[in-house]
Amino acid sequence: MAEKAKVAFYWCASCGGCEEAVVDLAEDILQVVDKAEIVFWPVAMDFKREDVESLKDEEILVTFINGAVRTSEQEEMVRLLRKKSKILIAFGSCAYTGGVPGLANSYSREEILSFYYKDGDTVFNPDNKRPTPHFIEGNFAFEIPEFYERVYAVDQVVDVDYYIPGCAPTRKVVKNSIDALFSSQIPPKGSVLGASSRSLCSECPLNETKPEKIYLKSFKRIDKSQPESDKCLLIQGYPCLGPVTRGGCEALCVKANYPCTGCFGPVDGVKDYGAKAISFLSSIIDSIDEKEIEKIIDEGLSNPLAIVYRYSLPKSLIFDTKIKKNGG
Amino acid sequence: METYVRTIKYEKELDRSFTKEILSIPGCEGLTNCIQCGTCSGTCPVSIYMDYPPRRIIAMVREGFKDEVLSSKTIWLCASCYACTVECPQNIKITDIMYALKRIAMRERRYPKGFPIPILAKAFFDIVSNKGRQTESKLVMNVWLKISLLKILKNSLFGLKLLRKGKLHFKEEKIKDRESLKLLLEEVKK
Amino acid sequence: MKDNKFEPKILGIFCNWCTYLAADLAGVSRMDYPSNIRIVRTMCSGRVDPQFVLWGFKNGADGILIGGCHPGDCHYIEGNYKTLRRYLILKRILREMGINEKRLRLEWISASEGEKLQRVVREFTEEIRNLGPISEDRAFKLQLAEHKK
Amino acid sequence: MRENRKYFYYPGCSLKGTSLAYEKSLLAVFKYLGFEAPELPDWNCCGATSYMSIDEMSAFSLAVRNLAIAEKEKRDIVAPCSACYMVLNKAKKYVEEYEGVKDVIFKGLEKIGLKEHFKGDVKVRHPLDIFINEIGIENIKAKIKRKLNGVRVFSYYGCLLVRPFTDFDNPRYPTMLDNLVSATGAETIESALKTKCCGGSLTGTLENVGLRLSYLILKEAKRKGAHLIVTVCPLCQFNLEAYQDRMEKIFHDKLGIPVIFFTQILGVAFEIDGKELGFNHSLIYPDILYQKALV
Amino acid sequence: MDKIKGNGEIRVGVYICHCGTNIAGRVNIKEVVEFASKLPYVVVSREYKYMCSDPGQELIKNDIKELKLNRIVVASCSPHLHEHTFRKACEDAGLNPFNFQMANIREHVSWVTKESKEATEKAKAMVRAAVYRVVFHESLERKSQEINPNVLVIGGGIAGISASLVVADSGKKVYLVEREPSIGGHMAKFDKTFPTLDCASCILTPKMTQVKDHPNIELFTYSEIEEVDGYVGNFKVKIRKRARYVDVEKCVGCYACIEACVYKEGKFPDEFNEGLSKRKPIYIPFPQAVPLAAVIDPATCIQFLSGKCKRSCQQACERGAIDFDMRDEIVEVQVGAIIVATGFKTFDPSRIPQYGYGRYQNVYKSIEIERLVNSSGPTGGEVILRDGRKPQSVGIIHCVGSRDKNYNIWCSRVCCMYSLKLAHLIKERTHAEVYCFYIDMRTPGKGYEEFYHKLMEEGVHFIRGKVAEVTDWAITPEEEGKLVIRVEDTLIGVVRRIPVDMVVLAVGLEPQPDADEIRRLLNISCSKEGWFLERHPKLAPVSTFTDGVFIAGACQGPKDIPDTVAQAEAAAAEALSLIDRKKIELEPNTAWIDEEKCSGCHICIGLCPYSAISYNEERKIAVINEALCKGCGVCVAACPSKAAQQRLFLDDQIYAEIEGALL
Repeated sequence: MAEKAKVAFYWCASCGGCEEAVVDLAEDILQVVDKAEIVFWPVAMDFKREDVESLKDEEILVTFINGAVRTSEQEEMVRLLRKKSKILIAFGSCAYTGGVPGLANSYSREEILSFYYKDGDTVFNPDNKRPTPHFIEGNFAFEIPEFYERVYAVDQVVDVDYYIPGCAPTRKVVKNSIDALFSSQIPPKGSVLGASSRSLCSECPLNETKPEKIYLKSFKRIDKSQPESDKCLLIQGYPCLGPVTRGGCEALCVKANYPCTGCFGPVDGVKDYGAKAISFLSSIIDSIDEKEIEKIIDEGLSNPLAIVYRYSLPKSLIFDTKIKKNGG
Repeated sequence: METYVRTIKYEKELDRSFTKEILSIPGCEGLTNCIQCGTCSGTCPVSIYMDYPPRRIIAMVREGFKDEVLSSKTIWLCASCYACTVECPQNIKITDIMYALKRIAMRERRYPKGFPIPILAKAFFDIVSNKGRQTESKLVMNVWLKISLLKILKNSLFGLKLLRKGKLHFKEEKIKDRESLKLLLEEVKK
Repeated sequence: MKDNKFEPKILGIFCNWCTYLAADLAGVSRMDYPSNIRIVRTMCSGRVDPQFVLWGFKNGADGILIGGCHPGDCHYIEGNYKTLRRYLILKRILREMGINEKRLRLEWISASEGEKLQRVVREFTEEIRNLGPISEDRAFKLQLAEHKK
Repeated sequence: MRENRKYFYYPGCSLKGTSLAYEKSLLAVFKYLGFEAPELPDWNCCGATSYMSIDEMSAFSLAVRNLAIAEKEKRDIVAPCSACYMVLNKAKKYVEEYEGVKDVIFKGLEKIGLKEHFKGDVKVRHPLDIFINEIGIENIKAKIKRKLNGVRVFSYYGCLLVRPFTDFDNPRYPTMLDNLVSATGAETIESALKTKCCGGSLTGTLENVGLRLSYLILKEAKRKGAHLIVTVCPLCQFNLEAYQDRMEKIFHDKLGIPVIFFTQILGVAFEIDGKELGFNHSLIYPDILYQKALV
Repeated sequence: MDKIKGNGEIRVGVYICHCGTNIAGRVNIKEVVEFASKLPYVVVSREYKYMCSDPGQELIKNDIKELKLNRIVVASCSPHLHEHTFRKACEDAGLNPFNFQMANIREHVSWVTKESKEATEKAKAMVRAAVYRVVFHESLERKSQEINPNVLVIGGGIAGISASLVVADSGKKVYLVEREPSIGGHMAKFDKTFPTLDCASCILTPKMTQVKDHPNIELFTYSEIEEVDGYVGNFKVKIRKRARYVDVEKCVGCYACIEACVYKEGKFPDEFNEGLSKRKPIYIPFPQAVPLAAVIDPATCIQFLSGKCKRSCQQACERGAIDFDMRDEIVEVQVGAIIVATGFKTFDPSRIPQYGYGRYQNVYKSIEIERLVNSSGPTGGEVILRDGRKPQSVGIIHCVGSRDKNYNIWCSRVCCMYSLKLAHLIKERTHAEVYCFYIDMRTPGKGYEEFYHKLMEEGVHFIRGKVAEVTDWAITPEEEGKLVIRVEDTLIGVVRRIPVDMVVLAVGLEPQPDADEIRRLLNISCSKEGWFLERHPKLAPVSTFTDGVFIAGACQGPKDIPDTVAQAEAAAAEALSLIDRKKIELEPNTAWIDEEKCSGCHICIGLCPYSAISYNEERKIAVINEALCKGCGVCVAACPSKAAQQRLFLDDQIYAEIEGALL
């Protein structure tokens, strides 16, 4: 039997949910494990950076990276793993499209830091200290990674072979992806693994409940009202992003009576998820009066950015640029 | 043996810069649109006393007939009733153009000698510039003095009549804050 | 171009039936306006996908002018109302992204309004010129920011 | 935003001079109708027409000083003298319309600390406008005590009230004054001359020109059988009344037509005392208004 | 620029047009050609004096054959002008016409840019945009559509009548809709026509009768257009036939009902006679009316006002044509083309108070005089004042409401000539002194100037000057009781006062007050003055920007009868040539749904203004009926999963164009 394929996992700016997702694979993982040898997985096993550096280039078969890139350390690690891996996979929304951390791109670094170290209500920082890369306390010198001006999706830092969407990717999606990878004919580079090619409505049980034509006089907020459970959330007025979001999750949220927030990102061909989302949402507003339209938006879609770019701001056309070596 | 006046106009006698100057003055920009329809002259209550009707003045200004325009009585006869301005089919502010011409004529001292209107204007100007308000009795006196003592005598009865009816009085009108008025006028003169 | 004043790039996305024709009319009537604007034609302003706008900014437009038929006059009955709705949200999105929303403008200009087209293009170009290059807006600063080690 | 604006009364030089009657009657009528308009503090000459023929900018600045003072108090201006009314409005309009004018004038205002008070928000209005559009014909009718039936009035507008900046009446064929006068029960006469120029300042300078203009109007009034002429402008009133005997000599025509201010005829209809209405200043007394027959 | 999907090797040819000096005068052509030659996929880049000329097109055709070009870009004028020309050229050379893109560097560049340098830069950008775009173009099939052979003509004046007859004579069905109770329009009111002075009704009446008798013309009088639906070749039109309370089929115009009316005398202003005479509540507009049928005006008829009339008219009608219960009815017709001939309205001179219209009874509108001099008019052709006097002196004032920024800025084009005509007729009938007050005498037309000379010989006084005022203000004894015209005689340079008995105001022409409603119904455009906008002022004078809708006569701008008829027949010809194509090829810019992508989310369905999109239950996706799709692209912009796409306006094409324009 040939030597096992080497596999690595790494996390950048993420909540850890994606790591959980990997663990959740349970027996599925075993089947991976006996196919493969895990050479790097900081969250679960004790490896050091040196272990990776010691590997030959492209020695790792697959590396799964979750989380977005915001610090110099994350950038270094991602570049390093890229070098050592044959296949690099952006795992989960953050790695794929920037994810929730990516929303930070609607603030400058300075705004963020001064809020967390100065202006925030709960901040106590009398001598106004800020973390800096070379940080000296008494006669100790600390090296902490640099906090970049913005958040990057992994493919804005290094070349990515495949994407696995989801916050976090569901067990089914991960399984499909892995099957796809080890299947006879490997999918074309850059493709999104394990998910559907259509948007969520195609697999949503509530799609049936839609009327022929959809118009909305107002938008509801899920945190302010309770949707009926057996009726399409969009037609109830909740900005459900199912229509613009890649399917594959089997409408988990909707089944839980919660509108889709778009973690699977856009379907192929859509350049900017958020722009598409507002395009379809605004199109079905049922008013031709400017004032009234303004009102509908202000009441139901205030801070639209957070609604439509919840997982993909760094991949929005405006922000979709490759990182310069070592940050911006 | 009568003499014949040559009226031919040579291009070199025209002053195009004059036209440009007028065009640059607020209110005079419409000048070039004139279609010579004569509405201005027709509506003007005093055009019948003018040496050139307003229509011709416009035409002459447009073509740079500076001397004719500035020495014409027309501009002084304009009582600025704005009838022409309202009726002009090209919305040319003819009254404003007349004002502009008056000012230039004053500047260049081109108005007819002893012609009372510029004198009135001048007198009016001086009093207001100093006092901020007009005192009609004083104004009338100053003007008549400048024109001719005879006029004063001729009008003395008239004056008395007005005095008797309290239409004239010699109490001088003036504003309190003459300082700031002075400042204001100096500033805008710059 | 003129001295070394900042000359913005303006993208015009005009509907085929009103604003594009207004631009033709302005041409026929020789009404000059700043050459900064580059006009792209769609059949209806309702074809304008918000993605086009972001794509325009990404590709260096400092300002984008969408032109459609007057309300009620749309050649396709009500395409321009959809444009209006998208535009109104899009402006909010731009604001939150850190792009000056003034850089996007929607105007109703009918086929006969050559003067209006001239006026609007002049105004808009001047306005954007005063706003300065879009690279100065926060959204673009973020990605241009240099990180010194 | 402009609801229930307050007003300043801007007399202008004439109402302090030849036209005291106008001031008296106007204020009397305002008082009777309960319309408040204190005199504009330290007002100055509007920069009248002859001033404009020397130095336009100075003229504008004079006018705008008044406007600024009023705007400072958030009040509009009531200007009874047609010339003032026109000049003040013109200055306001030109400051709005012409950058060049604006810059100079604002420099001036800055010097005297009025710049920040002047946004061009102030309105300049004529009492006639106030009566018609603020107080309202109906309310005035209601307050009339003495009907002037049988009095034939030639309501004469002159030039500058209706031209060129008026927005409350048709500059080519105004009717507001006629409406107001007929409210008193008097009968008004239709005439093409109601907006013809009275000769203005020409009467004082080029008598033969000015007087003829005035004469034609008086002649037409007589021809149409008017008992008296009602005017809205000090200069018109003066030209038409003061020179009548002189005209009679020049044109060999019997005139003697009373020429009064519209505020005076209103006053009579309100039965305000003749003295308060300044009839003591009249050169030709309008007896007709007090004939028993009327009552 | 994005990589493009594999539709073979791309070979682009770019052609820059000088358009004489129109473009070359401002744009540095050499530079642009040079620039274009370096753009991706460009195989050849050429310039030519006039690309639209045959040699210009040959250039393209040859290159397509010789150099195997499969994409063409022409940078010249607006696509609205010549897109079809160049597509045709491509087609002739065997290249699918939709592999073509046009860059508008005339209307949008050379004509609107002062600086040559700026113009050149902008031209480059536009060319680059076109090249980037064309790369993504693909071959398309034109869809064709049956054309309904019927024609709708709106307006029954001389324009509508002429157009209808031309179309009907060619064997096509015409629906002629007129708002008034009779066709004939303004021309029916005239007595003579300039400059030939032939009698208007003598030449018009026969045409009106032809219309009535024509087997192919269906006449709707007293009717208005309610709704227009559909598009070129297939319009559905709803016509409201207003109740005239007299059955046109039964009525023979015997006047019996009118004589029988309880009103013994006419009591209400007669519209046709401009109020110079009175009519009864039931009336026939004029003796030559078509249809020759009575009409009841409910606003004045006692039966309608009180319901208590003894209806003597009804009893008097042997044929029982009168029906008080008649209601408006809506008729729907289908047509392939529409000719708009809604005409004009005359300027209302009471807007110019100083001319005294409405104040002085002897001040008339020209159109009133037309009735006065008309032998069938209220005075049997006698020119008399309202008090019955014959005028000794008449002043005709030109340009009333025209050439005046306070009213209408345009020249109404017919006033000078009809004033001359009226001057002649008045002089002929009254031997009065006639004065014409004009600003400029405009007589551009066959025999017009000659007519002017004739009038001068007849001794009409021509005074050049715009009249300042018309008053009853008498200064001298001989002015007493007259109307005094005050004007500067600008040729002499003095102001004159001219007392006359009668003043005629030569009122100008204005757009119909409801032109804007028609415009919306047909979705065509108006100039800012309110005249209907032609597709091109010179090259497409009767077409509009809406295919299948044509304009004729004064609704497009002031016009005299000869021009109107010429234009009407041109419009008819356009309509016929359209119809005779039997089929029209539609621009293939329709939208379609990519079934692989559509998730059946329903978003697009409600957005289509033509209900072209529906939901397919078993396949669970949206489907577009491309026959109904007009290609606005609203659904494409809204589709959240890029399933809806539009031909000729693919996302990738637009992205590329934007990129090219901005780069």
